[in-house]
Amino acid sequence: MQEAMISRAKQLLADGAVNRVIGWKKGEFAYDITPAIFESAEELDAEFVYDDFTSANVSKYLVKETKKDGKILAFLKPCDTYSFNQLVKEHRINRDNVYVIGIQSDGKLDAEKIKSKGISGILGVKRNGENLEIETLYGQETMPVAEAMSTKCLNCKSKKHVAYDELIGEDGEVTASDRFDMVEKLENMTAQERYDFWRNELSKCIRCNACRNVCPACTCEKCVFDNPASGIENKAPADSFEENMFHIIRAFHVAGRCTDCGECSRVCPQNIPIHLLNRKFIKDINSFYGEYQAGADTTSKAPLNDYKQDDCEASIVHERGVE
Amino acid sequence: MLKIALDKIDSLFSAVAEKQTLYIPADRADGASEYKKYENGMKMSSNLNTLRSAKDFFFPQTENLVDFKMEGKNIEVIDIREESEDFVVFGVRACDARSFTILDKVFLSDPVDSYYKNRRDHGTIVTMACSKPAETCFCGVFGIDATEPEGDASCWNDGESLFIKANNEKGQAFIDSVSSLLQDGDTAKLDETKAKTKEILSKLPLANLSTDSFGGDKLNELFRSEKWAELSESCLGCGTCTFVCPTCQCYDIKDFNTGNGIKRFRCWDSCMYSDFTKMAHGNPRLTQVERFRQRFMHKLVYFPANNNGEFGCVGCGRCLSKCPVSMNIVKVMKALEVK
Amino acid sequence: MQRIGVFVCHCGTNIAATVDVKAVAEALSHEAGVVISQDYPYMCSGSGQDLVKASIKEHNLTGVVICSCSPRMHENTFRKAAASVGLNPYLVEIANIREQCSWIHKEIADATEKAIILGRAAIAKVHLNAPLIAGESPVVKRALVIGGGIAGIQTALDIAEAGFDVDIVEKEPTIGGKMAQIDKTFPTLDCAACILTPKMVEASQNEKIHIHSFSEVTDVKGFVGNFTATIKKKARYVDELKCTGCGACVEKCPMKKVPNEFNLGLDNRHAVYIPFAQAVPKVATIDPNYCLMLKNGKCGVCSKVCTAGAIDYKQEDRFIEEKYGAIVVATGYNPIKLDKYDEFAYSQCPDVVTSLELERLMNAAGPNGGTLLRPSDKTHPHKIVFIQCVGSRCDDSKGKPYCSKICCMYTAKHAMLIREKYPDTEVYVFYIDVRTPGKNFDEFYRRAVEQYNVHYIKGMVGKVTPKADGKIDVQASDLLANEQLHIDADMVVLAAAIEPDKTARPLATMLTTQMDTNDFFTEAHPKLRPVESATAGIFLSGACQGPKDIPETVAQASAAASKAIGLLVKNSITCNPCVAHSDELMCNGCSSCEKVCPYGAITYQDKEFRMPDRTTAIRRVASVNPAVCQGCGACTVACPSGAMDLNGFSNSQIMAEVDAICK
Amino acid sequence: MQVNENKEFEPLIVAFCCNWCSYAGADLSGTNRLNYPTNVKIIRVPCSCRVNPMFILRAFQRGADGVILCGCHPGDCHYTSGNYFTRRRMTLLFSMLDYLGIERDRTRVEWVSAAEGAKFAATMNEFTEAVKKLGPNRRLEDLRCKKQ
Repeated sequence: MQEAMISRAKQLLADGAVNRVIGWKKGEFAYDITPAIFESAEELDAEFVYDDFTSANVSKYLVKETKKDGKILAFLKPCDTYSFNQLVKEHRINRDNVYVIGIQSDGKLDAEKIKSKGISGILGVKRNGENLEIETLYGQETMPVAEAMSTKCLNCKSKKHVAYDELIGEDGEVTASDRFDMVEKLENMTAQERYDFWRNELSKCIRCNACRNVCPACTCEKCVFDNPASGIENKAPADSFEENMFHIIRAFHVAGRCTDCGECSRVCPQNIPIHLLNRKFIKDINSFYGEYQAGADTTSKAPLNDYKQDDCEASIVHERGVE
Repeated sequence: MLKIALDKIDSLFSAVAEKQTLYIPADRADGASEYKKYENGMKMSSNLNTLRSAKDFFFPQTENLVDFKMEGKNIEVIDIREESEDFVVFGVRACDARSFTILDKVFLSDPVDSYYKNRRDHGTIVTMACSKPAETCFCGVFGIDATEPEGDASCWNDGESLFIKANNEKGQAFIDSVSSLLQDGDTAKLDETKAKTKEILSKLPLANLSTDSFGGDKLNELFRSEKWAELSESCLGCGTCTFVCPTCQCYDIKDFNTGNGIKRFRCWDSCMYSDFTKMAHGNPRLTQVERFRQRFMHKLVYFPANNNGEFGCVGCGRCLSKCPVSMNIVKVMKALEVK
Repeated sequence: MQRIGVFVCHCGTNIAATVDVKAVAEALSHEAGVVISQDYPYMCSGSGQDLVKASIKEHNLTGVVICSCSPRMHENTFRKAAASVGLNPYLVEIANIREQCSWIHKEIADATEKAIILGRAAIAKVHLNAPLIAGESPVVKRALVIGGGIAGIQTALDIAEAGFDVDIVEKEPTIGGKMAQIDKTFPTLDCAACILTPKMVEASQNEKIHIHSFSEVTDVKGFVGNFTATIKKKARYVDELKCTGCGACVEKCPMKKVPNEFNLGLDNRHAVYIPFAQAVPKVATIDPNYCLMLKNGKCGVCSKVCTAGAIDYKQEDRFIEEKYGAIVVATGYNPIKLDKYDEFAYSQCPDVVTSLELERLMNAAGPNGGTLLRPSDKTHPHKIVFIQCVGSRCDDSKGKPYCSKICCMYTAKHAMLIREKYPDTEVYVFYIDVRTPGKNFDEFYRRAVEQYNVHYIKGMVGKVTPKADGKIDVQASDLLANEQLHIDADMVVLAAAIEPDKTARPLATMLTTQMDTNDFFTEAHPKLRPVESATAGIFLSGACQGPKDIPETVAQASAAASKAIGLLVKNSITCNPCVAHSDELMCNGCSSCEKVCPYGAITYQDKEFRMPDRTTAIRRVASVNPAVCQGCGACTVACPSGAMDLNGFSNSQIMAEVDAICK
Repeated sequence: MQVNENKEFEPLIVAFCCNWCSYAGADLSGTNRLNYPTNVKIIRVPCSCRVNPMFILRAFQRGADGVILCGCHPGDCHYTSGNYFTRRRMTLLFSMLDYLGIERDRTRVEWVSAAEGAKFAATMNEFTEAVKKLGPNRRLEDLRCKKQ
């Protein structure tokens, strides 16, 4: 993959079809990959990387990049193409200024998960079939790939590219995923249990805004939480209410727009399963208003900007299941 | 040196906890560890370091400074400061221990920050030497010896016993309070452990990172470096690095209108945020490039410039593993290094 | 610094009986910003208002809070009062301490406490009120009527009558619409042409009315009072101004085999044609699909015989642009296509016809000069079966869910006319049920049954099968007698459901008006504003809004006209200042607000902005047209960045109220 | 929210009412002297679709124990479609609050026409009772806003 991507990128640069490339850059270790922009064949050869740890979704960078002159080549994984579409739909990305190459992804790894298994001093990580061969300061370690798989990939919703100018590797299908299982599990708890679960999670929040700033749906020119005029601006979770407030409003603002790319949970330094909030909205939207996948296209009306005269009443919430 | 068998360590903890609040690193469900208030039976985490640093005990993310009460058209000012109780933070690593030298320079130099001082006065820091450093560790780069941690008192673990030594009165007081549980022990095995650790420390991937290209005297060339634009390209402008950092000390002061009064509080701020140090005229650092540069210039140039060479980083490696896009001080140093 | 005045009304004893008004005034006088707080028996009375006015002047107040009855009652009263002494009327807030306090609570203590809280909320809000100035926008004194059927004609005549210029845009070569094709009208049985054609002529002769026939509206921009429409005048290859309508060209045209759409293809016309004798404008049109000259440059007979020299093979589509203050939609209806109804053999058998085709077959100007003959063999039919609700009231996807409303009556009419003219002809009508609401309708239907012995059979027809002998086997069930029937019919007439014209949907998009799921235009309010669309300045006339018969259509046409006139007489319209506005610096240009705006008040433009990094960039930002926005606020919640806010009910104002109440 | 030893818990209810139907309905229940508790405080909005989830959370933050949203009946919206959007927004918001374990009976949407003064009063009585049963709002309050 990586070789094919580099050579194609070089070609497009050479042809003048694009003048920049957005992809990923090697780090100090096996896993600390950084999204980066490349402007020459030399840079590409030296630093471009596409491997098990290139999980960062680069589509959000295109909001800024496509406002610049010239054309940029973007490598997008299947899940990234949904974010991309959504941003095009919302006029945040200038489609004319980007050339998209859809790239196959077999799921990415999460170094945090390896470390959480007590494996420390990681120097190198290699896939070996179902297992990972991990070279550390303290000798060789192995663990099942599945256990190191990034949460967002564990219940991948689609291996299909919904937007691209060309493909490298295979295009997949929308996968029948079990991504709503955890949401259901929570729904089936009692209100008290749900409350305790979320208090425990959200009380960890340090309001670093990583979830918001990485989110491809959160591209507001100015976020209400940064805007003193909004009346709800705050810089830190000074009270449990503010922990709730931030996450409820954030999830609500991306409801019907969130493509479930899973970046929010991936980047959370406190490992809060933020995606379970967004997924709740997605699940509700599907069951109340019919299946809807944000980013699947660039034309459909977002569920919250749409209605049917016979939509269910809000009381449906009060009537259902566990109290 | 005084020691206590590892299997007796619970008795040590409960003895301390009887007299004052004790915090130890404990494991969390998600595999990370964080400081928790000690309760009987609680196990100390075997992780190298806690997710959030020990800074939080002395410089919490948010704290109330003063209250204002409003009756109709009158405003009354209420000082809500109160003497905090004694507490012990146990198991602080060498890097975090050093962070207090840095924080003290900021908060205890004139004008003294009474809120911070209050907690420093009542808090005892008991450190724990490292035996299993991670690839992200680079404390050595800043002259920190992970096997000889600072703090009020220091501890070592040789696999069988916990050795403990006081570094000042506060530390001595701590040891005295539990002396009945300690006995003298021979450090032969401990010295082996230290030696082993030292060897690993020398082999760490970041062991040879150099600070030669940084410091107060390099201000102009570093500030003007062309590399900042590219380095900051991927930065999301979130505050993760800042908030997990043991040495970041910037804060914002805000008023919260409760409806029946005002609470003036301070909370951590991040130089990565678009509204950092925003003033009436606007924001002095308009782009992420400038904000990104500010963070690293502060740690590598401005701070040493004002604190006779002391860098504003302790190499704990938290930002290396937590940055959403893995852009961090090490990459910055390597990029700006003049070979 | 705010200087707010609070005025607590006793409303006689209405408030004072359960609310301690003095205590309220006293309590509120301590609120920040309040410089005067007093009570008075009747604040809305002349002297009460004078008190308010005097205080505004004396303390030069920046805001006024009236604790009294519902704002729905006297908000305007006090706004006017404030305005009269130079305080912006929108700096007045009402705390409703009567309907929502004194009248519903008994305990004086509780009621008083609540009144104080409501007062506080109003004060908190008024602190943030901004002076608002209602904008004005001019009204172009010209109307556009889209569709030249009876609805459009009637609307145009009424508007012209009031002295305003009206343009009728009709896509066919002539105005007249469906009514022109109809033979007789129920329940009076007078001839449609006799009552329609004079109106057509009247329209053509009225110098205020400008008819664009064979034309279409291709684009509409602007807003109430100020629309700009682009009209496409399709090339008819005949100069309208020169053509006298003599018909010489039509006679001489060698191309005679063109299906005649006016007679629904039951006979043929020439390649150059005038739809019917009384067409308006009476101008020939050349059909480029058949004209030999236009197709392969050979012929040119018509131009040779045209003494007026009106023929112009080089003519091209022309686009004209015109400004209008009001637009009336009168796009009418069409019978649905019956190709999905094979069980009725419509496509297989020429003697199975639709009711509209029957109208032509029976019409004196129709293909058979008025004698009813079977299309297949031109013989006289002796048994005719009418089938009702073909595609109406269907729950399947094939048809329409609604009742087409006119079929029951015109079928009764057809049955009656046939029995009248051909007493030897048996007529059967299969119906689900007969619906005859309307003046003299039921009498009319009963006449058909009782005097004309039309066989009405409750039941649906299962199958229609053409037989070798030319007869048509109609297999049906009689629900009342509960038996299966077979009728050997000579003709079968299908009462096809009617649907809105296909041009309606794209037009609705152009006009940013709403449509229901059946593509009928949605009225602004189903009961109270039946001839206005939700979009200001757009009115609805005739069947485009729902199935209607002629009298209803004409009534609605005149109603729409009077609404349009009501708008056109104004020189300018005052806009409601409590409208949304977007903060361009925060707008993402994501289009969410536009999607939820029922009025199409929001548009986007690419504007150049100075970016934080000192560069300039083009950003897509929303702007609200205050003349169109009605101030519902849907956009303010759809906007994630909070760039969209609402005058008079801003985020900060509402939150201030919340805070004050929860204090 | 006031709790008083000798007095039973009195919840604070914030009611957002659309100007055209529900606010008029509230006026009507006043005109007809139909009682409902003083706990209910009404905020007037042009249309139910003006109500931002922020407002609802804000009310809870500041000490409301229940928040109810009233608008025109579906199909009767003065602005034709406003309450349809309200319905979707609030359904999702309430579902989320429920998901977070916040008592679902603290929030409600009710369609009240200008003619339904009786319904308005009845709804408010019923809702106030329901919230009373739940007791003070603890799960979504801001301790800083507590009255000392």
